[in-house]
Amino acid sequence: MTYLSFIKTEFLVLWRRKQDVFNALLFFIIVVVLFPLGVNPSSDFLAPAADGIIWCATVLAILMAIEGMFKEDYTDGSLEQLVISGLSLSLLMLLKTTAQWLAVLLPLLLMMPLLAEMLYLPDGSFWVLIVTLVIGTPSLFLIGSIGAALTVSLKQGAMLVMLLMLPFYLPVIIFATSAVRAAQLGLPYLGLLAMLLAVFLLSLVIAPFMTAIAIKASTN
Amino acid sequence: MTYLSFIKTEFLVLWRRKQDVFNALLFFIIVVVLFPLGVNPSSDFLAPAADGIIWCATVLAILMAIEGMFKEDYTDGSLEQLVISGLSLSLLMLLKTTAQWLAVLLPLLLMMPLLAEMLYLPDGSFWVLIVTLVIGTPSLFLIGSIGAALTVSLKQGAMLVMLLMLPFYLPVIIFATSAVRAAQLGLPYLGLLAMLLAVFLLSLVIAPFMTAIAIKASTN
Amino acid sequence: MSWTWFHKLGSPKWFFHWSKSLALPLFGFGCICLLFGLVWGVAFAPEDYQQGNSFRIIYIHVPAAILAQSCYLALGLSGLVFLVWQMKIAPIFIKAVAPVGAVMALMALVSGAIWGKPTWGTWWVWDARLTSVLVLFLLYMGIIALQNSLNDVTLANKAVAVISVVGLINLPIIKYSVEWWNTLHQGATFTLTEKPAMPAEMWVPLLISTIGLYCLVAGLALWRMQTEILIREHRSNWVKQEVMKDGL
Amino acid sequence: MQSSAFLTISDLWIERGERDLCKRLSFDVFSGDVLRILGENGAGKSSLLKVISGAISPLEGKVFYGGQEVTNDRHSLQESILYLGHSAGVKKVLTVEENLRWYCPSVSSSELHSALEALGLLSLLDSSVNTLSAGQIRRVALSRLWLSKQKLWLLDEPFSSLDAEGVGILEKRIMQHTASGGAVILTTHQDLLSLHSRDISLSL
Amino acid sequence: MQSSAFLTISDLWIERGERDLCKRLSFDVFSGDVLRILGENGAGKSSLLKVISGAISPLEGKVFYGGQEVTNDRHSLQESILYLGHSAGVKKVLTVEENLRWYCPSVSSSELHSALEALGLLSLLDSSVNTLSAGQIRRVALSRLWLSKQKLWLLDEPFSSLDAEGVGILEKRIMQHTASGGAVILTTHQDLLSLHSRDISLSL
Amino acid sequence: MAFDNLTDFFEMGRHGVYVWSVYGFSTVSLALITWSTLSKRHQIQETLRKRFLRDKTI
Ligand code: HEM
Ligand SMILES: Nc1ncnc2c1ncn2[C@@H]1O[C@H](COP(=O)(O)OP(=O)(O)OP(=O)(O)O)[C@@H](O)[C@H]1O
Ligand SMILES: Nc1ncnc2c1ncn2[C@@H]1O[C@H](COP(=O)(O)OP(=O)(O)OP(=O)(O)O)[C@@H](O)[C@H]1O
Ligand SMILES: [Mg+2]
Ligand SMILES: [Mg+2]
Repeated sequence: MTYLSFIKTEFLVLWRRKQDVFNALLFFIIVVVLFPLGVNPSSDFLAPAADGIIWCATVLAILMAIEGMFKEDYTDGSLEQLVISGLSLSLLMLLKTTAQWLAVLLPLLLMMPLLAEMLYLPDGSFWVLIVTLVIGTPSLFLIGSIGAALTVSLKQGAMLVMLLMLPFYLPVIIFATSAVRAAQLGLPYLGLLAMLLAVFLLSLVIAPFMTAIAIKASTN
Repeated sequence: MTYLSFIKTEFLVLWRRKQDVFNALLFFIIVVVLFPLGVNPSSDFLAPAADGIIWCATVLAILMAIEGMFKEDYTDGSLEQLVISGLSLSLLMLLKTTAQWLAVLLPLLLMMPLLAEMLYLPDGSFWVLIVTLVIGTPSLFLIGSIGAALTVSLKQGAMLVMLLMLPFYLPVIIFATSAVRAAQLGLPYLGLLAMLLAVFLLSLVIAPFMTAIAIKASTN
Repeated sequence: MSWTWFHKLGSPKWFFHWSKSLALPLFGFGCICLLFGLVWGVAFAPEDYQQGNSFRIIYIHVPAAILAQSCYLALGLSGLVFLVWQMKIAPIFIKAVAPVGAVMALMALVSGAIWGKPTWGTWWVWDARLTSVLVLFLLYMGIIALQNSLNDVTLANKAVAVISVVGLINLPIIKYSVEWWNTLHQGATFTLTEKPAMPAEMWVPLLISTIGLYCLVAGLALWRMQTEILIREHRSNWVKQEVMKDGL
Repeated sequence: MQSSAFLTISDLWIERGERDLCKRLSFDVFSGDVLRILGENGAGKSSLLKVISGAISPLEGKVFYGGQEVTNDRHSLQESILYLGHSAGVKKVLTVEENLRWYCPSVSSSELHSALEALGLLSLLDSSVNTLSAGQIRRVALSRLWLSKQKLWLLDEPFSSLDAEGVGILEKRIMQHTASGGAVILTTHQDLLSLHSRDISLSL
Repeated sequence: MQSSAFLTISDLWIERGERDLCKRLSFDVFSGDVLRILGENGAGKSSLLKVISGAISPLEGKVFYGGQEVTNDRHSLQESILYLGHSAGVKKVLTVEENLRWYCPSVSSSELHSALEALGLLSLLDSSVNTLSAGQIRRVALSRLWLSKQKLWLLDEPFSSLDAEGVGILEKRIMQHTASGGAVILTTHQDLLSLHSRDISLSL
Repeated sequence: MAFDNLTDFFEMGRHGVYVWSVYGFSTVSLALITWSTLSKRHQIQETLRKRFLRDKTI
């Protein structure tokens, strides 16, 4: 196994399981559709809430997508093979997370114009929303991968993991929606974007190592 | 295997996997907490939206809980054993769904007063909300079990199932939230509750058979 | 009453021969009716006093919406027939008709959305009827995808039948959503009990184009079923004779 | 007792994913029989067992049980069948005892103990199946053979990951079962040591 | 060649879930060795292989490889190890070829074909692993033995669910490997037919 | 005819874009589904015929 063959296979598996990715996206759409229907379909309600709804739906979809990230590798024994492959486990994990991120985020971004239209998102803030998604979601994936790795090892402790992950997700959500709202009000929002970037870099440095440790602990 | 031992074991597995149930509940709480944070924490915004948010969160939590309902049984071969057990598969499925429902709904109801308070749900409508939950969610579980049974065979088709299930969830959500809102406005809401009950009875009659057929078709 | 026709209908071979010479006439008649109705509607029917000429979209919108629902009804019923009587023709019907129904639903959605812009001022509103047609479209897509992703024929037959049957419940929702939920969308034009409120010059072409679309879809469905029967029965002798004889 | 067939397979034709596995396969199973299905990897042994148990349906052919055709309605057959497939049907989150109580709720605890004792699992009674070794999990699945009353056993590679002692125990149990009028259909790639069997070969 | 041990295990003590599996286990592996680990179900054979491969860590004891201690840093060891566990590490959604390309990205397609030919899998090259029989899946996992260059093989019950022909093929391959200076540690409950092995017994 | 001249007919009092795009879209979708139906049918018959002919010659 090499890093290259690993990442190739990751994409291949994602391609074969493209329904799983669609699954996450569909989940996203379901959340977005549920809220107007369940709460209030009028544009007075939806327009100011649109960015929040989109971000919440994104977080939920990512939680869904990430939760089972290592499950199958665990049951079919390939996780074990990764651990003893002699390659750097942290790097493998980083590659895997990146692949997942690309697979989920790109189609999500493609759907954004349509959903923004359906939720009556105010015109000016569309691009800011896209930017927050692009720099905000990698952190969610990186942090989430730690949780997913722990889930695999704890076997029954998925709850704990989500509980542990949520506090780390909150700042991302708050910075992101504040940035969009600042843009809507014409206030400066670059500072908030910088914060998002900082969270991203921090998790980029820490998360792969933590994930590798959790994975190693889980394969015995 | 008898019906009794089956249901006992179901509860036992649920008990062992209690974290999975907590997981669904936690997911519920996450959704409920995310919205005030991501969208708008003021009571002006939350009070009229509270019932809708709670119902949407419930639907999502149930989708989460139900999706993997048969997965493990399928991989460890016990689903096969159920099919050839000579017992009525529809009845077994009904029992299983009931067990799942109890496990998820009871704790959810317990948390309701707290959440209603957090979301500033108007006082008068609390009990109506509870009633809609009690007669609305069984339908969600029953219908969902059909989808879950179909997913099992597809392996990669979880998306499809959600796609297929959503249409059936929408009326339940709409009747339920309309009932709560009617109660808030002092309008008659018994008709809407009767509709919910009708949906429940209909799915009670149809769903177990459909689930059994789907399971049988998928275990070859 | 004799039930032999019912059992015969269940046999793909019988069905193939029975329907062979039916498809083209149906399709042709449908095309002519539809064309007639549409030309009448778009060029000769009087202008609506409220909506002006955008009202002419109705001659596509309503037939498509009706067909989208009828196709689904047929799907659900044949799913039921398959689950109860194991009739072999039923899953063939479902497989053949689902894509046609999806096209109809898409036509209804697109024409409705385009119509919405001049009359309601927006492409999309969260209206129950609109949403439920969207959902109907998704349901069709789901059935098609389910069909395609299962390579095991027996499993695919059952799974698709189950979903079609369960999906029947969506139809009353579309039908009554207009009454249940406050909505921008219009109620029914054609009912069995009352005369339409529109003037006859408006609704007669509508009726004609609806009938036309029905026949057109029926023709398409027969063709598609015949193809599917050929694929499924390709091992049997009669298919061999059929294919060699026609030399198509 | 040995006289008339209680399970008859006639003209079976199994197809999996476009491939014909067996065409026109017919055989009888008598009480007291140990029927061994032989064949290379992928010959269709597991598929055949699944067809008999009713988990998958054949393309053509009939199955008779006790003189009646059960091809479409397997109820009466399934009540007297015990099927153990490649995956053992053991739930990983439960303990050994809980797993057995699931399948055999009515056995007394002394019966349970003696079955587990026979298989050397007694000390693991309360261990979660998660923490068992491959052979121990197989033994847990097999202990149903000691606890149930079904007449016809369908065993798909029951000896895999068992140690020599385990194989001996299982063969003895199979012998007991056939001696008391039961029948066993099994697949295996190993040679049977103490058992005498009738063989059916599937070929690719 | 047969002279100095290239893997040395000294004083190993493995504990799993409160139970001591082996205490003070020491042995050497020489090139050309076939080392068979014997023991009842649950004796700790699989655990031992996992410890050597580095998937789990021992409570005490040391592992030397090529004269260096690698107990804590397994990198150099892992590069020359090929480990096949109970679960085969084969991805079900991929086809046979894709699975092999994952582990051995650099093999030429003629090598790949000859390996698959040896195992009788050539016609299944493009089948998804989902649709294979138990023995065929095992063969897919084993084909890595034909394609990789690692010196030390750790095989956990490699013969399970293989038919007689498959067992023969695998034994021949193991012989080739040891003849060319490799070493094999394996666990099995079956007797080896054509292979000569050195045995180590674990007891409960 | 409800229109005085062809320009009116195509413009439909500012609603021409909407009406004609709906008619265009529908025509295209109906044509596509018809085409795919017929071509699939033709293709299946051809492949089957070829296969039977080949079987006969062998
Ligand atoms: C995406 C948007 C729309 C969708 C999905 C939609 C869907 C439907 C459906 C399902 C029907 C029922 C057909 C039947 O069963 O009789 C219908 C009928 C009708 N729609 Fe729409 N519609 C949409 C937009 C519009 C708009 C914008 C208008 C015009 C203001 C409109 C006017 C009508 C009329 C007049 C009928 C005939 C009522 C009847 O005869 O039943 N629709 N539409
Ligand atoms: N994850 C685990 N947690 C706790 N104990 C375990 C775990 N896995 C195995 N054990 C225990 O360790 C012991 C040895 O298991 P191991 O899998 O090494 O046995 P084995 O010799 O390979 O047996 P078999 O021949 O059945 O494969 C068993 O008694 C088992 O109960
Ligand atoms: N789900 C499936 N879909 C399609 N084909 C399948 C499926 N399962 C098995 N097959 C094919 O059917 C054939 C027989 O499989 P089966 O599992 O019955 O073999 P077997 O005789 O039990 O082999 P083994 O000795 O390896 O267990 C194989 O060639 C396999 O490729
Ligand atoms: Mg098999
Ligand atoms: Mg082992």
